[in-house]
Order: sequence, then structure tokens, then C-alpha cells
Amino acid sequence: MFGYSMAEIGNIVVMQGFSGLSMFTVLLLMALGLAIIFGQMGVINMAHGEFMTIGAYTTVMISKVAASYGFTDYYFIFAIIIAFGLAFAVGYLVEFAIIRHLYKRPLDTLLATWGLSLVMQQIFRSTFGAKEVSAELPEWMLGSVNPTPDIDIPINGLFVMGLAALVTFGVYMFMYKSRWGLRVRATVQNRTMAGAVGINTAKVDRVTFALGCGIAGIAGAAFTTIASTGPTTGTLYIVDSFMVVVFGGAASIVGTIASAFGIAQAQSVLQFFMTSSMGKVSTLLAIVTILMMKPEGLFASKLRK
Amino acid sequence: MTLWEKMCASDLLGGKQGVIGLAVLAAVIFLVLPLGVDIFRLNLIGKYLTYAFVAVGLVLLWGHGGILSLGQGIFFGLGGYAMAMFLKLEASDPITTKIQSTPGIPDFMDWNQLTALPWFWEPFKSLPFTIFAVLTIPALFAYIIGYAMFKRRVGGVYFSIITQAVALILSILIVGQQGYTGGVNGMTDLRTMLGWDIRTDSAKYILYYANGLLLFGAIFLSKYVMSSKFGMLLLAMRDKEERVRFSGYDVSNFKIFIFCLAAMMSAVGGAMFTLQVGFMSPSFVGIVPSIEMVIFCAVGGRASLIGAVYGTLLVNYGKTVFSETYPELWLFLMGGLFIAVVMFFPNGIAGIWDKYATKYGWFKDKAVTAKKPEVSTTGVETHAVLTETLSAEAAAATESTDVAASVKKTTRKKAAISSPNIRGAEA
Amino acid sequence: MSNTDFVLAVEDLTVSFDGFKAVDNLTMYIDKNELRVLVGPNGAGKTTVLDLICGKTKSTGGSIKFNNTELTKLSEHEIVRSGVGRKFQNPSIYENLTVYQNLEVSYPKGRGVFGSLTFKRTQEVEDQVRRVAADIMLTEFLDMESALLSHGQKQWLEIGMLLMQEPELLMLDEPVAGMSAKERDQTADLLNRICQNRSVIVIEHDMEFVKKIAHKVTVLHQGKILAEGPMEKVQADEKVIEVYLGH
Amino acid sequence: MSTLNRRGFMKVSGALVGAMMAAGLVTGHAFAADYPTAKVNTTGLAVTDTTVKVGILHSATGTMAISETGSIQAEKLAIEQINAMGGILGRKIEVIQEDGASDWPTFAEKAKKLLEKDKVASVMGCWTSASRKAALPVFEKDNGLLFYPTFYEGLEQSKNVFYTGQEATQQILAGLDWIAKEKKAKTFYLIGSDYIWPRTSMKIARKHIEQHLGGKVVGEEYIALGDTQFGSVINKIKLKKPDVIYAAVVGGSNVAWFKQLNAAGLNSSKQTMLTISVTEDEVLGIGGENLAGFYSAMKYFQSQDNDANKKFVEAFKKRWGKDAVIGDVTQAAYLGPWLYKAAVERAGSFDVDKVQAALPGYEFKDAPEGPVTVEANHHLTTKLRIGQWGKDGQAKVVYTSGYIKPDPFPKGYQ
Repeated sequence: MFGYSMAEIGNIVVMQGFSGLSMFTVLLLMALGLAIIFGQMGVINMAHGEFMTIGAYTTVMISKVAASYGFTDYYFIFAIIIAFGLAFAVGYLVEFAIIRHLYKRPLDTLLATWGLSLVMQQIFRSTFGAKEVSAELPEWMLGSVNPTPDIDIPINGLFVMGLAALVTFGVYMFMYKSRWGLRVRATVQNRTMAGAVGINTAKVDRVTFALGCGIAGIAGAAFTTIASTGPTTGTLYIVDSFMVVVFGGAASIVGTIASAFGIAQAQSVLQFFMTSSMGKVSTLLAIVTILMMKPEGLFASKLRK
Repeated sequence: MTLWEKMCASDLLGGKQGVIGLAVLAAVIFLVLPLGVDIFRLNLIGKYLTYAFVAVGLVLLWGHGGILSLGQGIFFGLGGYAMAMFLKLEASDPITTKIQSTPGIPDFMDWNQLTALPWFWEPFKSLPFTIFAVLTIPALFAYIIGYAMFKRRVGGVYFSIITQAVALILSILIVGQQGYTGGVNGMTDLRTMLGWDIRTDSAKYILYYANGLLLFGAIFLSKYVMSSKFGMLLLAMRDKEERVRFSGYDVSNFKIFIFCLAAMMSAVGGAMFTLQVGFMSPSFVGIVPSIEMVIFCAVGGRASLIGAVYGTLLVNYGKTVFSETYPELWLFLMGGLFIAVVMFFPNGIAGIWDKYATKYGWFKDKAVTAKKPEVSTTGVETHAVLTETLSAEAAAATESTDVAASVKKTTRKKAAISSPNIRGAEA
Repeated sequence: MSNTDFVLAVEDLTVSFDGFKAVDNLTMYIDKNELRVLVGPNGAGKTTVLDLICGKTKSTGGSIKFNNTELTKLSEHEIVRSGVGRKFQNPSIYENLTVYQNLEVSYPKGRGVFGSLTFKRTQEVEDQVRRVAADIMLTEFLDMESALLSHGQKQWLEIGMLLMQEPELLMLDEPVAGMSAKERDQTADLLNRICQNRSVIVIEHDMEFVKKIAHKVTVLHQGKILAEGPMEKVQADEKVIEVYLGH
Repeated sequence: MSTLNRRGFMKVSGALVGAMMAAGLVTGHAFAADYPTAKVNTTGLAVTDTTVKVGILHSATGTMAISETGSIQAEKLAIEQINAMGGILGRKIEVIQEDGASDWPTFAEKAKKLLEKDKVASVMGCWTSASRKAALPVFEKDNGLLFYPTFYEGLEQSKNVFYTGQEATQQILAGLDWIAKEKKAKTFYLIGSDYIWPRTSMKIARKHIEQHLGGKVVGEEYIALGDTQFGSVINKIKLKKPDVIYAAVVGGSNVAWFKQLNAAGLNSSKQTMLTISVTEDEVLGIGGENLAGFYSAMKYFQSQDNDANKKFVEAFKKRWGKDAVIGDVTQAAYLGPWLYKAAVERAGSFDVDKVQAALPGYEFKDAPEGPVTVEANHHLTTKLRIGQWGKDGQAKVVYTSGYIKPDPFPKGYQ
């Protein structure tokens, strides 16, 4: 077939499937935080990408510190935790200072957070310089595993995949099995009643928003394994991740996962057969078209209106 | 009645305050600026004023219609590109391009190994067609997007995000198809229009004035729309879409129309941009310029046509000044402006002006102030609807014989209202 | 389905949300100039019935005929244009516009895009606005921004906006919610006046008020009709007492 | 000298001055008094008895700031050194820096401002082709002077621009010849970012590979600017198994490209790659460990071992910090002010027409990269070097070509 042996084609299919998966995990990590904030709270956070960048810079900085103290092998775990913490803290502050005043005006949150993203980008530039920086990865994360001699599965891809699974599981447990999650869902369902039964809804909002930002921080840490970090890194994925959330049906975590998977695989396959820009254009076009047919997204539940 | 009184009484112009506002703006654009600054600065201001077309369109679309498009760059770009295609063809005659492998086609096509002019470029050899295209193609594009979305009642933030995605698609496409579009470089080195050199100082003055007149045309057109029943319906739709629909109006048609009108205005701005600046590039199509244009409008006052023009001038002037002296501070300032305007001055400069004008009793003009739309905080958003519903319920409950039933009912209804469906005013 | 002389003929109407039948095989006929009140406990499906008739919710099955025109296939604005008016549960008026403008916007001319662009305030419009304003007792408030009206006046204004369109069928969802006793009486008079030449469907909880206005009462329970008839008869119905009036 | 009509005798006088220079008649030292302002500045430029204004026009903000910062630093360093030596014709250079903000229209706007309002005598600036293309009409209309540092696609020659970087053929042909010979490469996979420079470069590379090297291009791929997902492309490469990957990926994509290439098992021990878009600046972001063993074709590497370069590197680090690195473009940007100084002194005037005419034919012996000559087509004759990257982020020069004349409109490659 096309001058290639079946084995060669088989190998490519396996690796191609994996590269789709790895794009999926990056999209998923980005979109999960967004899905919580947008889907659950109705807030459009255009600065989501910058929270990711906070995580990425944190990881880069910690990698530098780790390199100077010589424990490069395990710093990544700490980096993820600190990236989460830092992004969470900044998110907490931002909710307090800006977002909480704008819950009644979703379109305006969009503009305010866009402004915030500009400010954050300039803070990054002033602090870390305009040049892109890169985290030095632990030795064990470099290279690939070879199930057969001709198949290379990148280790960093596997790592990010594991991380994404863990975060998704964590989010699920938090939202559906914890008391906090119950409060969040109660507040989303009926703010007034939630307040009436003694839930501090303002605090729930703040924690939910901060959590979404924290997850973006984790995404940023993961992102350093595949690309470099610059002041404007966050803008790369912001539209993609919004599309994932909207396409999945705003309120549904399952929807977010499914749509991240669909979009990533479609884009990955199309980019194999087309040029990279046409692959991307076709994917986005398909999403927009489907959204026009089915505006509520893939997994929106039917509700009595 | 004197002419002055007649004008002041006209609903179209918006009463005495409206007439004075327009007169001041006209004086600024046609007298003060051309006399006060040199041709270099004036050309820059002309460039800013082309963005004002977009801002004026956004006042109609967003300020009055409540529809926030984050893709106005699409239309600005389409208009600009249409004009650029015409000018580029004129700049690519076989003699000037004789060093190319294929003389007579635009230089970037030659670099990309095209050997003939693509078919869709052919009609742009004609200026009338180009002007026709500037007016219709963006409007048609807006019609397609608008039809698909508004007929299915996609609104609110969903509309914003989807228009943003479309802007992204178009800019990737332009960059990716560089043999046909000039790619990331855009179309540069545009020189003449029907043999008239657009780069000379006299041409720049003429284009500046033409641009100013067209802008006033756009403002008057918008004023007309706003003062008609259509304008009233637009406000009505923004606040209570369901009510309008159940008063027998096909809401989507109104939205499609206003979207197309705003698109057409943006396109005229784009075409004027190309003429005054001498090139067009994809950096005016994507997400960033589209959002920046929204901020021009927001700074000026999202509901005020004249405010939008001042907002555009002010933000761009600030950008030029700051990026010359403190380039690092500019993004802080711009970002801060976004946040401040949204949080503290939702009605922008126009809002501040109105506040003080009213406070000190300038231009008292009751009929107008009553009609002046404020930024609505109702209609779109769940929380406000919730509180409103609740207070109505509470009021009902105190009167009702069946308080318990009423509370129970409230609970159930809340669940439906606060559904994740934050699209438009449906909730 | 056969044609009838009823203004509104609802037959076998069903709607389900993810398997839950909010309205279940409902059949109901409304006469010319009749004022019908829908009552029933919460969740009985009253509002949903109105939603179905005016097209806000699409039915799963059955038919709604208005003057022998099938409504289930029409879009909302077409239903309105055929002569059905609907008032929502919460007063739904344009708060930024004056009372006059609220009424003017509801005038059934210039309903298309280009019609509205060329719409002129003629004497005819002016007369109609003043007539309706007098009906709804808001003549002296015509120039007031409608956000400043009292809750009860907002309810009236919304009714007035419907009257501007001179509908043949008017549907009012809890028109007296939030009104004082005096306002309720005035509203009852208003309703009695306006059903002279049109049919009206009202959803109401306040039984005293229902008594004052109802020609006939339909009791809904779990999406089905439990009882139908004059007020006295329905009030005496044991099933009704059990599910609704009983607690 | 100034009585000569230089425009008419461009080549002759160029040769003449060259000869005078060789004879030591024109020296680097000049005093303002010898050159009265009225004589050396007849077109109203911002030249006084003691100062001359020069513009620097690069992106200090936005996405391109990453790349252009090095150029700004090099140009400022050169200007400071020139001022320390007494300036140009006894006049100190005053810098007016403008920010292009990574936005092409802004470049045009700022170029206009520099030329029309500030009346600068020359401009060091632009980096991307797009910014140059946007600003070029302004320079041509206002008859300004631009020194442009970046290696670029060629297909351009303007009397108002001096190109201190390489045009495409200079960078491509010798490099391909070397790798074809050294690695016995027959099959090539071409990959670049999706804009004019990579596309033109790949067009030239393909012609050269197919017509002159007897090789085969097995794949050609363009990546959207800023894209960071290379999984699919890497799989395509794996399927084709080329002898050499010939790459021109730029910006943020570059880092992702190398990281993912390594992660997918295609490191330098398994795959030969020659890039024309990686300089020491890029390595900072990519990380030496991801790049080790791959080759770059450039005219300059920081590790070059000659006196001029050692002095340059030392001065650069002293001025901009010990962690500063110097890439090909940074060095080319450093040439700009020096070439301008030489041109003015050869012309004995700041008038743009005279300066333009005086520069061709000049050989700059002390360039860090080694001696370069300005040709009549406003490009430089330079050598090409192949560097092999080490983990420390520095390249070892493994091959140096002979002098290559610039040929911005190559016959047979279009």
C-alpha cells in the first residue's frame, strides 16, 4: 500500500494514535479548569491561558533551583504542586478583586479578564524577560519507550497523560464526592437557596474560581514538557480550550473529556493528511459548523425551561 | 422655527445635546485636527478613525443590541483586503514587475510559484466591483454567520466565543494560503488608485476628509436606525428578548440585520484603512484586534455613537504616545483600562460626561435622557433574574394564602432558571 | 383532527422532558369570549400548557388548533401574529423605555426589519396607545420610565402591551402576583372588561380572585386534567379537594 | 570630493574610494570642524555640529521581542563603541529607539515617524520579512536608509536598504552541498514555518537538491506560526525515513519541534538534521540537551575563534550580562552601525544618496564573523559556516565555506 509495508503503516497508526492522545491530554488539562469556571459559574475567563503560564514559569524556575541543588530527578512533582498552589492563590485574589463584582455581567467578565491577561503578560515579560525559557526535564522523562523497535512512545507524553488522568479523577471526586463539591453544585443550582441553608456562596465562588485557575497551573507545568514558556504562551491554547468546553456542552465534565478527545484526534489525523494550518482550519470549521447546528454542545442535558 | 431649533427638535439627531455633540465632533475632525497637527499625525489619526467605523458598528450591535461580537476584525479585514486586492493589482502591472518569473501578477504570488492570477482575483481589477465587494461580501459573510447562529438562538457568550473562533479561522487561512493572500506579510506596497498616487500628502488630506465624511455617514445611518422603531426594538430585545418574540417579532431577523449593518460599517473602515495606510495584513483580522476594537467602543461608552469615536481616538492616541515613551507600561495601561472601564465606568466616557452634564445642568433635554440606554445588568444573566424572580415571588407569597406552596414552587423554578443555559435572555 | 368552532382546540397534547411527562394527553377547548382559569398545584403543568400554546415549548405529540390553524408547526412570532398573546409570570416589560414606548413597540405594525425602520408614529398609533393606557389605568404615567412603576402597574403594562396587538386569545400567567387587594380588584375588573371580545386563559392561585373572574375552571394535576367546569362544581369535586385544595 | 556627482559614478567612485582606503588616505578619525554641517547635511537630516540622530526600530514588546532584543543590544553596543571613538565625522550618535511591537503596521508607522518627524540619518531595524516589507515603501518614499540584520528570503533589492544578513542562496546552497557530501545524503525532508522566508528557502533547497545534488525531496511541510503540536508531522517523517531533515522552523514552534522530536526518539544519533533557523538565541529556549548533535548553517557562531569576535563577545557580555548569548542575527545587527559609519566617512556626507553610493565596495575587515564586503546589490559577501550544537548551547564550527557572493534573485532557483 503506497509503497509501505503493513508493519510500517501499523507502526505509524499506533504512533499517530498516541500523538492524538497526547494532544488530547494537553487540551483536556487546559479545558478542565475552564470547564469548571465557565460551565459551573458562567464566567468567561480570558486570562485562563495566563494562569497556565504561571504554572509553566513556576516549573521553569523550580527546575533552575533544582538544577543548582542537584535534585533534578524528582523536582517535577514539587513543581506541579507549587504550580497548582500559586495559580490557585492568584486566582483566589483575582476573584476577590475583579470577578465577584461582575457575576451579573458575563460579557463584561470577558473584557475584564482579557485586560487582566494583558497585564499578566506584561508582568511575565518584565519579570522573566521576553525570551522564551525552557525547563530542564529530568533524565527519566526524556526519550521514548519502545514496545517494538520501530514504535516510539514519548515518555513525557505518557507522563502528561497520567497527570491528566489523575487531575480528571481529582476533579471528579471533588465535584461529585466531596462536601465542597456539593456546596459548589448547590450554589450553581440555586444561589439563593444555597445561601439560605448556610452555604457561604461568596466563598464557594472564590474557591471554585481559584480551583479552575489552579488546574490551569497544572496544565502549565505539563506544558513545559512539550514546549517552551514565554510571556504570551497562554494565548496559544485559549481559543482551542474554549472550543473544547463549548463543544462539550458547558456544564458537563464528561462532555469536556469527550470533546477534547474528539477535537484532538480530528486535528491530529487531519494534520497527518493535510498541511498543519489546513488541518487546524478544518477542525475549527467543523466545530463551528456543528455548534451552529447544535448550539448546546454535545453533552448538554435537556432541561425543562 | 429656526434651523437650529429644528435640528434640536429632531429625534434623529438626538435633541439639543445630540446636535451639539455632533457639531463638536465635526469641528474636531474637520477643523481642529487638520489645522492642529502635521500631515504625519493627521494620517495616523485618519488610521484611528477607520477603527471608529468598527466602534460605531459595535455601539449598535453591542451597546444597543446586547450582542458582543469578538470577530469584527473579520469584516474590517475583509473590507480592507478587498480594497488591497484592487490596489495590489494596479501596483503589479507587467512593467513594474518585469523582474518576476510571471510579470503582471502580485509579487507574493510570484514568490509562491503561482503563474497566473487566481480566478477570484480577476474581478478586483475593477474599482466599481471592488467597492461593491467591500459593501456586500462582509455583509454576506455576516449574514451567513448571523443566520446560522441567531436562528438557532445562539447568543450571549456563545456568540462571542464562536465569532472569535471564526476570526481565528480566517486569520489562519489568510496566513496559510499565502500564494493567494500574501500570508503573514499581508499585501504591501500599494501605490495608486486609478493612477492617483495615494501616498502623497495631498492624497492623504483628501483621504482623511473622505474618511471623516464616511464616518459621519455611518454615524447618521446609525442615528437613524436608533431613532426608528427598530432602535427601540433593539433595546427591548436586549433587555427582554422573550417579550419581544412574544409580541410577534422574529427576533433573529433583527439581530441578523444589525450584525450585517455593523459588518458593513467595519468593512468600509477596513477599505479606508487600506487606502490611508497603504497596506493590509492579517494582523487586523485575528482575535487581538477584534477585542481591541471592542475596548475602543467600551472606553467611549458602549451605547454612545459619538463616545465610540472619541474612545477610539483616545485609546489609539494613548497607545502611540505610550509606546513611544514607555513601551513596557503600555500593556499595563491597556489591560488596566479594560478592567477599569468594565468595573467602574461601564458607560465609558459618554457615561462620565452625561453624569457631569446632568449634575451641572448642561444641555437639559429630558426626552433624550429618558431614552438613553444604560448598560443593562438584567436579561442576560442568571443571578439578576434569580433575585428578580425571588423578590416577585416573595411579594406574591406574602399575599398568597399558600405560602408553603409558593416557596416550594420557587425552588423548582430556580432549578430551571439557573440551568447552565446562559445563552441570551432565554433563561 | 377535525375542525371545530372553538377558538382554541387542544387535543391529546403531550410533552415530555427526558421521559418526564409534564403534560400528558391533554384535551381542552376554549370558547369565543370565554375566560378560562387554569388552576392546580405546583408542577401540574399549567405554565407548560401556555408555553406549548404560544410555541415557547415544542410539543412531543398532539395538536393545538387556533381558529382551526395548527399552531404546533408555527414559530413563536407567527403564533403571536395569528392572534395569540401571552403574558409571563414575572412582569416582562422594557424597563429602559417609557410606558408610552412600551406600548408603541407592541403596536402590530412595522414588525419586519424594514417595516420597523420606516415605521412612523401616526395618529392611529397615538390613539391606540392612549386607549389602551386608559384601559390599564396608566394614562398619567405615559411618559414615565417604566422601571419606576409599581409591581402591579408593571403587570398591567404588560397586559396593555398585549392589548395593543388586539389578540383573539390572551394568556395570562399569574397576573395578580404581587398586587395589593385593591389592585386585585381593579385587575379583576380589567379582565372582565377585556374578555368582552376575546378569549382569555388565566393561571391563578388566588381562589378569591379566580371566583371573581372565571367563566370556567380547569384543574390540572400531573399534566392531566383533573376536573373542568364552573368554579362551584370544581370546588366541590372530591378529587380536586384531595390533591389541591385539601392542603 | 564633494564636487563629484556620486550618483553618476557609483561604481567608479566606489572603486576609487576603495583604492584610497587601501592606500590609507581615508582614516577612521575625523573631526567635525573638517566637515561643516551645511556641507555634510544638505537634505535637512537631524545632523548638528556635534550629533547625528540614528533610529533603532525593533520589537521591544510582543511575540517578536524574543528575537529582536539581541539585535537592539548589538546595535546599541556598536553605537556606544563608535561614540567612544569620537562618533561619525566628529558627531556623536544619538539613538531614537522606537518599538515596532511585533506588529507590522506599527513598523511602517514608526518608520514614518523616524524619517518624517525625527529626520534620522539612518535606521537600524526590522527583523521579520513582514515588518521589512511593511516599512520598505516608507523608506523608499522618504528616501531613508535602513540596515536590516536578519538572514532572509532574498527576492528584494532596494537602494534604501543594506542587508547585513545573508540572503537565501548564501545560506542554503553551500550547506546542502556539505551535508550531501559529508553524510552521503540522498533523501531530504523539508520542514518550515508557514511564511515567506521558509517557503522561499525550501523552494531554493528543493531545486538545488533535485537539480544539482541528484537527491530526492521525500516530504515538504509547513507549520503554522506558533503551533506547538508536532506529533503528526514527526510521524510523517518517521514514515518517510529521510537521510536529512532540512528545517526552518521559527519562534515558539522551534522549541516544541525539538523537544517533541527528541521525545519521539529522533535524536541526533538516529537522525541527521540541518537547520537554517537555529542560532544561539534560540538554543536558550530549546535547551542544549534537545539540540545536541544537530547542525545549523549560519554565517556566524559565537564560538568562532578570531580576535575580532573575541573582543566582540567580551564587550557584549560586559555590556549586557555574562549570560547573554550572541546569535547570527545579533552579530549582523552589530555590523549595521559600523557599516553606516564607514559609509558616511567614505562619502564625507550624511546625505542619504551619497551614503548609499559610498558603501558598495567597502570591506569591513574587523567584523566578528570575519571580513565581509558590501556588494553593489547592497548585500554582503560572506562565508557560510556549519556548526554542530553541543549540550552547552554553543556550536562547534565543523565547516567553513569560501566567500559567497550575494545573489538575491538567483537564476534557475525561481
